[in-house]
Amino acid sequence: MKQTINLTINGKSYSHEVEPRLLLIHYLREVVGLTGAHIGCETSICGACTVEVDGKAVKSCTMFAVQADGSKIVTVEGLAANGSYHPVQQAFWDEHGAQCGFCTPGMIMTVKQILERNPSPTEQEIREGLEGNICRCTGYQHIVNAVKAAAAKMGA
Amino acid sequence: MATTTTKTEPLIGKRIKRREDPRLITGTATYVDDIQMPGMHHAAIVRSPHAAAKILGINVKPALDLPGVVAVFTGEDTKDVGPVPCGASLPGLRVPHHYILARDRVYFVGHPVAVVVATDRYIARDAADLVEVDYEPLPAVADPEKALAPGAPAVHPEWPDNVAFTYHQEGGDPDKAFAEADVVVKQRIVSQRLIPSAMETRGVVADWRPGDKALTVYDSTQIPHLLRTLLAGALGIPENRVRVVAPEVGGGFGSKLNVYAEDILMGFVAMRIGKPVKWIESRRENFMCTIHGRGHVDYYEIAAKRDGTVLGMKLKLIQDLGAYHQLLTPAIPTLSVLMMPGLYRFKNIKADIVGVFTNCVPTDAYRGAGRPEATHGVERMMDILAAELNMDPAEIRLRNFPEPEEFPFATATGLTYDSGDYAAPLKKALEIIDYPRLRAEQRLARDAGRLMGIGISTYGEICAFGPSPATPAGGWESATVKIEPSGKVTVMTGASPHGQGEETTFAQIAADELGVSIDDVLVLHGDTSVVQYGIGTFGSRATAVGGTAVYFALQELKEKIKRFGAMLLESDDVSVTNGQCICNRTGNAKTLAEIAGASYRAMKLPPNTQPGLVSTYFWEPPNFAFPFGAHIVVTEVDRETGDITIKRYVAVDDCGRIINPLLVAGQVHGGVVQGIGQALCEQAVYDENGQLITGEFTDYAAPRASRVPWIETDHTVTPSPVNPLGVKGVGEAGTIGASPAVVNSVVDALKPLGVRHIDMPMTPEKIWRIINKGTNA
Amino acid sequence: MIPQPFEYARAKTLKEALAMIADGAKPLAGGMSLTPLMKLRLAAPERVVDIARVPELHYIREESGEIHIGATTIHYEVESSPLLRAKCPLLAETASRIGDIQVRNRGTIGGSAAHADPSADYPAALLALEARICVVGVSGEREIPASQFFVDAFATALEPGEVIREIVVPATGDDTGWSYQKAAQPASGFAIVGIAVRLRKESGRVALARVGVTGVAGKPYRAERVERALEGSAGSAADVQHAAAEAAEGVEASSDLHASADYRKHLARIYTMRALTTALSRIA
Amino acid sequence: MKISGAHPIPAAPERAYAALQDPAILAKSMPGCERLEQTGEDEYRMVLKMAIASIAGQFDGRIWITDKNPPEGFTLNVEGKGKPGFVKGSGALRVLGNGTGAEVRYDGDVQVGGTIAAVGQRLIDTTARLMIKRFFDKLAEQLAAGG
Repeated sequence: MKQTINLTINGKSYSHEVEPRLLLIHYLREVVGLTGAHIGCETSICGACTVEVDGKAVKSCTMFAVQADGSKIVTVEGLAANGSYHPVQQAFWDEHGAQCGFCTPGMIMTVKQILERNPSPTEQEIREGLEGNICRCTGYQHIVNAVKAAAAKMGA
Repeated sequence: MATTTTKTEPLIGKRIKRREDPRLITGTATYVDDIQMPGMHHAAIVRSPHAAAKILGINVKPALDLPGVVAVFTGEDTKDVGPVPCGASLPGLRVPHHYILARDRVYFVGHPVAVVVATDRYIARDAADLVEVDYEPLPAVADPEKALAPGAPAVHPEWPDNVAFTYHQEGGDPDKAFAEADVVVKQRIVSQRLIPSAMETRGVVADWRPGDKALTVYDSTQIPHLLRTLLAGALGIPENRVRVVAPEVGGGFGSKLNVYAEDILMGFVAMRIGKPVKWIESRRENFMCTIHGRGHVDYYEIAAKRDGTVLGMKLKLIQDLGAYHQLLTPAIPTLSVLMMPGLYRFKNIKADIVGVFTNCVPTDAYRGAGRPEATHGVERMMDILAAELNMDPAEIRLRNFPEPEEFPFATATGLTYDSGDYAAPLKKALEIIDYPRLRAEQRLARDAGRLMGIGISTYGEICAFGPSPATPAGGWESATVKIEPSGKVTVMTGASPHGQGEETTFAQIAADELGVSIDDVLVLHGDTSVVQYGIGTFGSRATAVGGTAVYFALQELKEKIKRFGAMLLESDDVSVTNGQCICNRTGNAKTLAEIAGASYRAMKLPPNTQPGLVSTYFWEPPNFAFPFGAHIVVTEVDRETGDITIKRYVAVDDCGRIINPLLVAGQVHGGVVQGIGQALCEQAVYDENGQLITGEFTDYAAPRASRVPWIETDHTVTPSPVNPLGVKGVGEAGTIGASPAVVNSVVDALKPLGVRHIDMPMTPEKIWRIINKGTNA
Repeated sequence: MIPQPFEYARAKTLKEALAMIADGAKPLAGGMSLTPLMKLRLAAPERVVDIARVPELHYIREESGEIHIGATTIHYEVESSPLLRAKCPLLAETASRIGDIQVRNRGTIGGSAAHADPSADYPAALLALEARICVVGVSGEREIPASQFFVDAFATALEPGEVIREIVVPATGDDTGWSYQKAAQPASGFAIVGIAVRLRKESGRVALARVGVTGVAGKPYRAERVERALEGSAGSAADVQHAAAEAAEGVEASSDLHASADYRKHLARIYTMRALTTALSRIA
Repeated sequence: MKISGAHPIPAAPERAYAALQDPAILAKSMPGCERLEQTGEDEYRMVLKMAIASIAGQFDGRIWITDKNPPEGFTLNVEGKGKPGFVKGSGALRVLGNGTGAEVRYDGDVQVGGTIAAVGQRLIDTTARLMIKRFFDKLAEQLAAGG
């Protein structure tokens, strides 16, 4: 039986009737049309589906849309403001943090959370912070550089 | 009209930020699963839970009865479609008929048995559970050596010995070399099965237009044009009515250099239901049904003189092929044989490959494709020889490299190495890591009871695939460069990138050749109805072959620009520079936009010149290119737990001339980490009944950020003479160099315990057992 | 990976939640255990009650020398709680080692305990802390000591209709040393071995030693032999080594792709030694 | 996967041997057994609802007994399938006297396929042993109660 959910995504209000079993990632991608977050592993390991729900980075493939009813969601599409990229996005570009780009939106959302909680992380803290995100292309080094660059910029 | 411009700085060699990134960092790129179409249906595939079984019956009715389900197809429906193609040919190769859906028998876990088509992804998934398949399980064999043993279950009953092919290659006089050797060392070396696991799984959207009798297929592929040709053949549609689009592709590593049953199946389904259909591979399917890499059991012998000079090498290579041949499956181990001498003067070689069928998913090209296995073998053997002779591993390598003046260097396997100074990266790496100090530190560590190791690998690789006679489907690459009427530059490449950044590197090449701003260049790829026929991105070929095609297309285009420029400037001495055509005598110039405008308006044409500024070039490489390098790894082993920590990783690569150092570094990092993954933690494990027990990322350990070291990169530059850009290739180098460097380091750490070899992956438990028993458990 | 259909309701109050649970609904909080199983179709509850926003289940507070943690408190809140970091750092440290940032942002302490995964991190700490699990059903409340709560793999002392309300742990002082040490499975991050230690010294002797072990066997357990061996000793390196040797004695260890039973038992000893050593070094 | 172990049974070996082949007792002992019906000599059909915490799955299977050697032992063969996958196995059971009662030693080989094989790696061993333990505990309970 479908249920109505009301939520705010990237500052806009949405209301939809959804099946309880509809995963948040499918809701965002297929109902709302925000395809930035991706499905990478389906087992809550890879983090490609990471979005922010009420200020917390979560894996949207392991959450039902109905659980997000009433929440504020931010996806990678909602980060750029006033025509300029979020510092984390900009750093991923500057430091070549993306190759195939599939993990990138989830990475960016996780990095945003890492830096919100620890504005100047060490390399080790960055690497541990990325435990829930797999990148198969970059070997992580340029991602680590991007996090450092974003931290420097946001702290400045 | 004369215009003045400031000289543009050359872009080749610069750290240019990627052109493709704005869409990736904003989440607005379009991957296959992002495609929505009116009326689009969804497919789910019913797969075998058995590694070997007879299909006694299939009842599709319960699935068909589910509201929202529009069709269910089985092997009976698709028997005249296909087969899944094998593009490799070897003498006497046994090629099983590879139906796109199983008919009366399944051969591996995940084998597609039926496809359910529904209006909704969720309904399709529900319906897949409702298809009832009656199996009679049969004995299965998942290990290639067990498959060769007498009495093993036959994967294909028609070939009870499970041998798909044997292949023999010899160079020089190996028997004489071994007879004359002072020392012979032997070792069995396993390169385990790996799962490529691109972060984007495969996916297909197929759209059939009955009115046009035309099929459009959006496919996460590395080879859109080859896929189009083979899809057209498999589906019986004229090739010119098939369009393949590779949209944004989320990584491939070779796993998307293929034509899969599902590619053909979705075309079939779209034609049958007359509606677009989407299939997105689940991660489990990706692990079970997309090709795996490696799968070698190698028996090496090398012969040498007491001073460490190598004389000969023998290799018996057992390749686990899996149940079928995918596009290149049987060809991959032949690349291992070509690469087996590594960077050394092995003048006498003998290799025998046995390709073995097992009840597993097929193996095929995975980052390095045959060369990592070979390099791992030779680099391990060089260390084993060094240990046997009590020589330093760096010294034994330096002793056996050909000298720079010996290039082009002919190998005993029939290759001609293009250019090289193999000692240079090793010496540089030794210097960076301060080798003598490091060895001293190691002595102190050992005295203190610590297990510290230093591992070296000096790798070479065959890349820039390749001369067409040596590749199954042509080894050239194509490029079209157009200057639009407004002066903007469009490059269309037949190479189809999936993360490598060719939109940037090819734009750098074009911008430099024409002297225009990189912002005026757009690189297009991946759509067979937009781009001229091409081969694709794999085998570290995109820049060396595809980039060279762009370069030559630009040369032709520049000639044409000059003809128009000469006409407009009324001069017979003009050159193209800084986005202009300039009269070398007067300094008068016309901008590219002015020339392009004139060429398209065509009020007046130079003699024997067509209107417009377009040039297409298909470049056939005369040889492969052969990058090389040296990696040095420092590890420490926790004696109590067997945990391995990589303390330092130095990679000095020589990939010829570098177009974009930022992107080259990215390729090296990524490649190294996949090599570290193989060395330390990645393995596709089938149990003895052929069940894949590493079925998800919860058990298949892809390296995480916290497990990989900082990688210190540096380069030597030995331009390739094979192409005018002087580039060699770097996509696979890291992977090839890494695994032997890491294993050599850990073996070195355990050397005081008498350890001489460890097979991958070097899991903590394996190391702990070795420490406690001094043997390779 | 798509779950089977189910009915969903969000409980606003504990009472509402209990009524639904009594009626057969499966409680769902963060969903880090249940949702993956549902996606694999290894679990298919017909009805799910979302208890994540029940206010009576969400708090961390100190009461008479003990800290009460509401069942739906997420791992991140435990990890970062100033109260827990000051007065029950073992639990905060354990929470910080669970999964990854995103998992810790959703997963709850009650959910983890109720799921009783034999490789979960929390049970080790709950055992070492001698925590009490307060469970509630329509017929009332009861308290279960952690040592009796984890019955077997994925099996707890929860009766049908019951749900965890809160977990109570002791507030510890400067005289207490603690440590959670873990060998993580390289793919999933679950504990191959996880050792939680809580120690107190009095006049130079180990007065109290509590050691919780997860990952090693089919259920988490207290390594009582280690505790007995250490208590009363000076806590010297030799004492620690001697005691840690008992960490997996008499235990039937699990075996899987990532670690054989032998290796698990060996790691239990090594990690117990390391956890004890760290805990002793942390006693002020 | 190899499974072996031993469990005490509070009954004489002959009694234990008989109980291990008594459908009524087996049905009560098998964790989650919904139905057990005899389909032939030493052959049974069983419907088993496995429920371990949140994990639930129904298996439909066949059990048959071979190599009977009363009262010392027999071979138990099992084959079952359900949505989570399939299970196939056979094991030798030996009933030994241990003074006051009997001890059953088992030594078998189990094949698992489907989802449980692909993702259940870390759980199979633990779960199998848990199920066996529950089985023998229930069996012992019934024999102790004179069942």
